[in-house]
Amino acid sequence: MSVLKEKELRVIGFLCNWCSYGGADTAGVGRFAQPTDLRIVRVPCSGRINPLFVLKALLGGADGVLVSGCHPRDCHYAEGNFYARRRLEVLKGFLPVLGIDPRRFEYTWVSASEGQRWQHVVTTFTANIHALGPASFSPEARELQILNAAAR
Amino acid sequence: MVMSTDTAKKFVSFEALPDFLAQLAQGACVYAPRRENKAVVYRPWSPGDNVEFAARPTESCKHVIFPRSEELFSFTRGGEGENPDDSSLILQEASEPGPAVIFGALSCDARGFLAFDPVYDGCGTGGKARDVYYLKRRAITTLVVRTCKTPLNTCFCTWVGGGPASSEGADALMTEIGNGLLFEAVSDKGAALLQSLPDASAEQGAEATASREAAQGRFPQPADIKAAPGSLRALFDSAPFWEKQTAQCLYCGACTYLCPTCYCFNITDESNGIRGVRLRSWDNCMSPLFTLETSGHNPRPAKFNRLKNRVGHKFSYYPKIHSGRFSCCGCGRCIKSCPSSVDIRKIVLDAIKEAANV
Amino acid sequence: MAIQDDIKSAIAEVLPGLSCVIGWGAGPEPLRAAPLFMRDAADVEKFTAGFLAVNNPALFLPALKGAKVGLVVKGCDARSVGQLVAENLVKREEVHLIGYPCRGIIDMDKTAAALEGRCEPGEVKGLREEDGDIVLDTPGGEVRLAKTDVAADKCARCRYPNAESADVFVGEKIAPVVERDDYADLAAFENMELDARKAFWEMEMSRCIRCYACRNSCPLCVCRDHCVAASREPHWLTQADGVRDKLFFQLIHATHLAGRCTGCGECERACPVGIPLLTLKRAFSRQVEGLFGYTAGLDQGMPPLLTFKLEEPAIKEREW
Amino acid sequence: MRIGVFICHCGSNIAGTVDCASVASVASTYPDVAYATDIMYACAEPGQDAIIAAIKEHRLTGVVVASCTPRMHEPTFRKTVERAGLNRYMFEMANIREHVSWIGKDMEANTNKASELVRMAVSKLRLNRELKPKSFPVTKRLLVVGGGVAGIQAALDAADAGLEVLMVEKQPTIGGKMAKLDKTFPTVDCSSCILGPRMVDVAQHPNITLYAYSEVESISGYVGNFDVKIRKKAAYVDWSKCTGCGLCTEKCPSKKSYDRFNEGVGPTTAIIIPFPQAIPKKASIEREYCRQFNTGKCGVCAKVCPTGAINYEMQDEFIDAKVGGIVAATGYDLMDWTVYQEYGGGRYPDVVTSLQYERMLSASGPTGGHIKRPSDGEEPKDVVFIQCVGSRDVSIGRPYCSGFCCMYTAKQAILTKDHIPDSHSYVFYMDIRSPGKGYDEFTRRVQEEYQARYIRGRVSMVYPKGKKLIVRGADTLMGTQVEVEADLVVLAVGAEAAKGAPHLAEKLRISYDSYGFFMEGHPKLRPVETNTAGVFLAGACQGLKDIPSSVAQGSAAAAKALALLSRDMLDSDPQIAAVNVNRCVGCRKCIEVCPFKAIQEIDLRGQPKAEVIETVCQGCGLCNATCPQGAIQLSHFTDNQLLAEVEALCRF
Repeated sequence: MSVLKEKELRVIGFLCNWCSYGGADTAGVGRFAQPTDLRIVRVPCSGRINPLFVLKALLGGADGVLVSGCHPRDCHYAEGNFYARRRLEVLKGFLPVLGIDPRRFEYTWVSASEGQRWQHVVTTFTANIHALGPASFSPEARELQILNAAAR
Repeated sequence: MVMSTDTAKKFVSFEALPDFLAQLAQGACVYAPRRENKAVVYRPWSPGDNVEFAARPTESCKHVIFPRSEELFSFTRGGEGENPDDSSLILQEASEPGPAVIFGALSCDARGFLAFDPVYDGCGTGGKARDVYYLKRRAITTLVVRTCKTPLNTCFCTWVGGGPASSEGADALMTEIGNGLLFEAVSDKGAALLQSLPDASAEQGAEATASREAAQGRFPQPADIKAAPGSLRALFDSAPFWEKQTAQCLYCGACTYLCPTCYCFNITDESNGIRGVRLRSWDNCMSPLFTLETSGHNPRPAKFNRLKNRVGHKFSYYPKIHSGRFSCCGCGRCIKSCPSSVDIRKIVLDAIKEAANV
Repeated sequence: MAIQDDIKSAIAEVLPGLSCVIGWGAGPEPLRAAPLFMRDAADVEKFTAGFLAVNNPALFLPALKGAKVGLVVKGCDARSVGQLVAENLVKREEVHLIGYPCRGIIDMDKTAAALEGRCEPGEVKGLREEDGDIVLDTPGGEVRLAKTDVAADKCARCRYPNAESADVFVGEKIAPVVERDDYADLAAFENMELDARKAFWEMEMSRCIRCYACRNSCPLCVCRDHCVAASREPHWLTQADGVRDKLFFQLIHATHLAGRCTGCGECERACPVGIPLLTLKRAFSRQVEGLFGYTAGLDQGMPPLLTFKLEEPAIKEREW
Repeated sequence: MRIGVFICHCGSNIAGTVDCASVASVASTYPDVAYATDIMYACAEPGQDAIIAAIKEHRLTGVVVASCTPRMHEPTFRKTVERAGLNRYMFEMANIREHVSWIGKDMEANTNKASELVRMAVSKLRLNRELKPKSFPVTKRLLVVGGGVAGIQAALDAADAGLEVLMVEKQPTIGGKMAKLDKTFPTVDCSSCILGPRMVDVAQHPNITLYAYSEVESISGYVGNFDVKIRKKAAYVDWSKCTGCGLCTEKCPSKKSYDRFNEGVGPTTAIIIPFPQAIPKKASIEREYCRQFNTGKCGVCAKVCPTGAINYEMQDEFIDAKVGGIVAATGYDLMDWTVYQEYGGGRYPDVVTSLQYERMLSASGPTGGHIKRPSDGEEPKDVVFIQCVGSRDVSIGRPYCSGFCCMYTAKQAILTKDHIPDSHSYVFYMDIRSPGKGYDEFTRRVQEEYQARYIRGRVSMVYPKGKKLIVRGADTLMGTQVEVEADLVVLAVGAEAAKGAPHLAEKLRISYDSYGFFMEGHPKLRPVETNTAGVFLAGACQGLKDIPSSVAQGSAAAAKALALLSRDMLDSDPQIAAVNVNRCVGCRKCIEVCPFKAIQEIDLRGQPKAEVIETVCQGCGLCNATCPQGAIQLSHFTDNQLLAEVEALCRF
C-alpha cells in the first residue's frame, strides 16, 4: 500500500455499514477534519469481521487496524456486535504473544449519528499509531534474511 | 555418477573444518545440518555456525534440490491501461538457482535422490519429459554424505539396499576418524570440491575403512522383503487389511514431507491482479486433496486408500517400473516422526505375511 | 503393573458392546507407544498404559461417529472428549470412557535433551519404570532419568489428572499437580521484547514443512478434509514457501481453537520440526479463561466465542 | 474482466481537494481496468449517461464510481449499470467525498488516499459475481406501534387505502399526548374535538385491529414478513365484557391512586377509565394501588360490575401476528425536570409542568377546567411561565430545542387570560421559536392582545414566600434583575424520547441517536424510512415535532408503507449467505450463531450440511466469520473479496 512516506502510516479500518460507516459519513458531512491515514473496508456488520482479517492486515504490514461497529444492543442484525466484542477482545489480548503491540489494534462502537465521536476516534487512534511508529513485522526475520540471501 | 578419478582420500581436522566450509561457501551455498531448538535441519551455513554431527537431521535434504515451493515462472498480464484489448501474457522465467553444496547429509538422504532421478529425467517418455528445474539443481548441487556410526531403532536402510556408509547418489563420502573427517570423492563434482584439501595418510584411510565396517556391523540384518511388490499387489482389494493397518494414521504429511524419496508436487498460480507466479509445491498423497477431482469425486476417499497407495507405491508400483528399486531409502524418518507411530516396516512385513495366507 | 491389568479387565468387560476400544499398545521403538484399536481379547492383551500413553485417543472419535466407541483416557484426553461433546461434534452416548489416574507422560524432546552426549532417543533399546524414574537401556549402558524431568510440560501444570467424566474409573484418583494454571510459561515468553517475539516466531516457522501434523493431530479440528490451508475459495493462504503463510496458518488454527482448545498439546508434540505451537493456543486460552471463565472440555455449552452476553463485565472497553 | 472507473468531481466538493484526473490516471494501471476517467457529476443525468456510454463503448463488465458515500448513491449507480445491461452487483463505489475530500484539505494526501480507495474497490470488484434477487410474497398487513396522533394518522391512512392494520398502544387508551391537551395552537381549537373523532375512527375501522394496553414483545423476520409477538397486559378486566359504564370507578374505595392520564393533578381510583373519550373505553386495574391485590381483601369492583368483567386472576396474553411493514410512532415523554433545584426540584406544589397545566385547563380534567393552585385550590392571579426547562441546556446533556414549547406556552398564557380575565402572565424565555404557519403572529397576539409579559432571560431561583412563590430572574434585554411574585409557576418542560424507545429500536433493529430518537434513513431524502427495510417512522419518536408535523409524517409513513405493501412480491436482497456443500462439514456452528435462525441442517446423501433459508437470511455475515473452513460465504462480502481489499492495502 502506498501511503505517503514520512506523513502517513498504514491504518486499516473495518466498519459496519449501518452504524460506523454512517458515522464516518456523518463526520464527513460535518466536515470534521481527520488524519488521512485511515482506509476503510466496509462490511455489513462487525460480526462479519473474522479476527483473521485483522491478523492478515497486521501480518501484511498494516501499522494499525481499527474495527468499529454499532454500540452493543444497537446492532442492525441484533447480535453481530456482541459476537464481535468477544472475538475482538480475545484477539487483542492474543497479539502480544506474536510480538505485536496490542495498541496497534483497537475496536470501538460509533453510531451513524456520532460524527464527532468518529472524528475523535480516528484522530486518537491515528495519533496512537504514529506514536508507536511503523510496525516492524518483517516478512522474514533478520536472521532469515541472511539465510535466504545466502541461498540465492 | 561414473568415477573417472582415483579415489583420492582427503582429510580435514575438525579445527580446520570451518575454514574449509568457508572456502566452499565462497562458490556455493553450503547447506549443513544445524540444531534449531528441538529439530535438526539443513540450513545455509555461514561462518560461526556449528555443523550438527551428533543427532541425525529431522528432515531430509531433498528440499535443496526439490524446493518445498518453487517459483517456476512469473507472469504479467497484458490488457491493462494504455492497451486494454491486449490479452497477452508476458512470462518471465524464475531466476536461475546458484550452485549448492549439501554437507554432512546422511547416506540414505543421497540414496533418496536415486528415486527422484529417473522420474524427473523423463523415464517412460523416452527422455522427452525431462524436468529442467529438478535436473538443473541436481546438476549444480554437490552432495557430501557422512558415514552413520550407529543405527536408530527406526533405521532400515539395509532392507532396501543401503547401508551406513553407502555413497550411492552422493558426490563424496566422509567418515569421522579421530579428530577429523576423511573424505572420499565418488564423482567428478566431489573430486572438484575436495581438490584443495590435503591428502589423507594411509593410516587415516585404513581407520576410516575400519570405522565404516564397524558401522556396517552395527546395522540390522535386512529383512527379506523381496515378496513385497507381489504381496502388495495381491492385497490391493483387501480393504479390511488396510483399514486395520491405517486405523491409527492421522493422515498428515509428516511422513511424505520428511521422506527423501517422495517426489510428488502440486502446481498453483498465485496471482495478485496483474502479476502472478506459478508455483510448484510439495504435495502429499496422504491428504484427501491429493486425488480430489473437480467433480467432488475422490478415488481415494478414505485414509486407508491413501496409506495403501503410499506403501504400495514405494514397495510395489515404483519398483515395477524402475527395475525393482524400492522407492524407499530406509531412513526411517516416516516412523521416527510419525505422531501416531505408524511403522511402514511393519505394514510391509504384515502385507507379505497376509498375502502368503490369502 | 496392577493398574494395567485392571484397565484391561475394564476394557474386556465393555468391549462386547462396543465397536472398538482405543488405547495404547507397543510402538515402533521402546520409548514410543502407538494408538491401539482393540477389537477382540487378543488386542486387549496388547494394551499398555503409563508413561508412554502419549497419543490423545479423542482424536479418532469424530471419524467414528455412528458407532459406540470405548476410549481409555487420561484426564487431558477426557477434556478433549468433553469439548467434542459440548459442541455436539460427538454424542456422549456414543462414547464409553475408561479413566485412570494419569501421573504424566513422556516428552521425547526433553528425553532427547536429557540424553544429549550419550545417544539419541532413537538408540534406546529398552525401558523400564522404577518408582518415579525411567531406566533406559542405551548403547553406553543404563541411564536413569526422573520422570518429572522428562514429562511433558502439560503434565507439570496438570489440574485434571483423573478423567472425571469417565464412565468407569480404574484405580484411585490422585491429587492435581497444580490447583490453577498460572500461565507462567506465557509470562516467561512475554518477558522477551516484542520484536524478539516476532523474530522468534519467524525463525521457528521457517522450519515448518506444511505437513499439517499439528492440525491432523488436533482432536478439536472440525474442518478436517476441508481445511482452508489448501483452499482457494476462500483463499486465505498461498502455497509459497514463506514464513508469513506458515505463521498465518498457525494463527488460523489457533483462532479456530480459541475457547475450544483444552491444551492437550498434541499439535506441538506432533510437529516433526519442534515448533512450540501450543504457546499460541495457550495465549488464546489465557484470554478466554480470564474473560469468560470458560474451561474448555469441562464446561457445558457452546464455547465462549460462539455465544455472547448482553453485558460483559470482564470486557473493559477502552475509553476514547 | 473489463472495469471502468469513474472519478466524480462532485463539482468542487471532491475536486476541490482531490486531483480527480490524477486519480483516474493512476486507476487506469490497476488490474483489469479497461477505462478510467474523471467526470463532473457522476450522479447527474449527463454523468449517468456517460457511464452508460462508456460501458457500451469499452465493453465494460464492471464499474467503479469514486464519489460520495455508497449509503447515498449506491442504489442510483446500480440502476445506472443495470440500464447499460450489467448486473447491478458488478458495481463498486469508492467513498472519496465523505471519507476523503470533506475531512481534509491536503491535496496530495487526499489524491493518494482516493487512489487507494479506488484500488480497493477495483480489487473487490474483480471478485464480484452477478447476483440475482429472488422474489417472495408479502404479508399485506401493517403494524403501527403507538396510538398517538401520528400513529392514528398512519393507521387511518393505511386502513383507508385498504390495508389491514394492527395498532399496539401501551396505555389503556389511544390518543397519546394530544389527548391530554386542552387546546391546540395557533388556532386555539379544542384538542379532543379534533382528535376524538379520529380515535373513534380507529376503533370503528373495519381494517384496524387495536391492541390497547399492549406492547411489542419481540419482532423477528424481515421486510414483507415480520413476525410480531404482542404482549397484551393483564387489565384484570375482561374487555370483551366491559361496557365502560364506569360503575367500578365510582365505587372503587382506593381513591388515592396516581392519575397517570391527568399527570397526577388529582388522585384517582385503582380501577380506571383514563378519560371519558378513551378508546377503547374499558376499565383497567392499576395493580399497585388496588386493595384486592395489596391486601387480598376488597373485591368491590367485582361485586358492582354488572357484566362480571373483573378477573383478578388475569394473566398477560401473547398474540402472534405476521405483518409486512411496521410504523414506529412511539412519541415522546417529558424529561425529569426535578433535576432543577433552582425551580424547587419538585418540592413546591405550585410549580407545575405545562402538561399538568393543560389538564387543569381542560374542562374534562380533574379541576373541571378551573385553574386552581394545587396547594390551596385558590385561583392564581399571577402566573409565571418558565420556558426551556430541560431544553437547550448543555449542562444536563440536552442541547436540543424541544420545538413546541414556545408555542404552547403562548397558548397557555392566552388560555390563562381567558379563564381568569384579571390574571397576569409572565413568560421567561430564551428565544421565541415560532417558524410555523401563523405561529409568529400567535406569539405576538399573546403579548399584544393578551398582555402577557415576556421577559427574555433565565430564572435563577424560585422560592416560596408566604403563600407566594418568588421567581427571580434576569431580564437580559433590560439588563436588570427581575423578581415576580407568582401564585403559580408553569414549567415548559423539555421533551425527550419516549421511555423504552431504545429498547423498541433494538427489537426493530433500527438505529437511534444519543438521545433515543430513532434515526431516519437520510435526514433529507428518507425522513420517514429507516435503514431497516420495512420499518418507518412517524411523529416525535424520530425527532420532536408538533401536531401538524406529526400528522404529516404519519401520512408520509403510511404512504411509504402502502408503496411497499401494494406489491404482491418483493425482491429479496441477494447479498446473503450461501453454503458450499462440498466444503461444509455440518458442524452446526453457523446454525448456533445465526441471529435470524436462517440456517438449517439438512441431510445430503447421509451427511449433515448447513443450508441457508434465503428469504430469512439478512446478510450480516456472522456465519461467514464463524465457519472455520469458510464453507459458508456471504455473497458480495466473501472472504476473498474482503481479503482482496485488505491485500490491496498491505505492504506485502
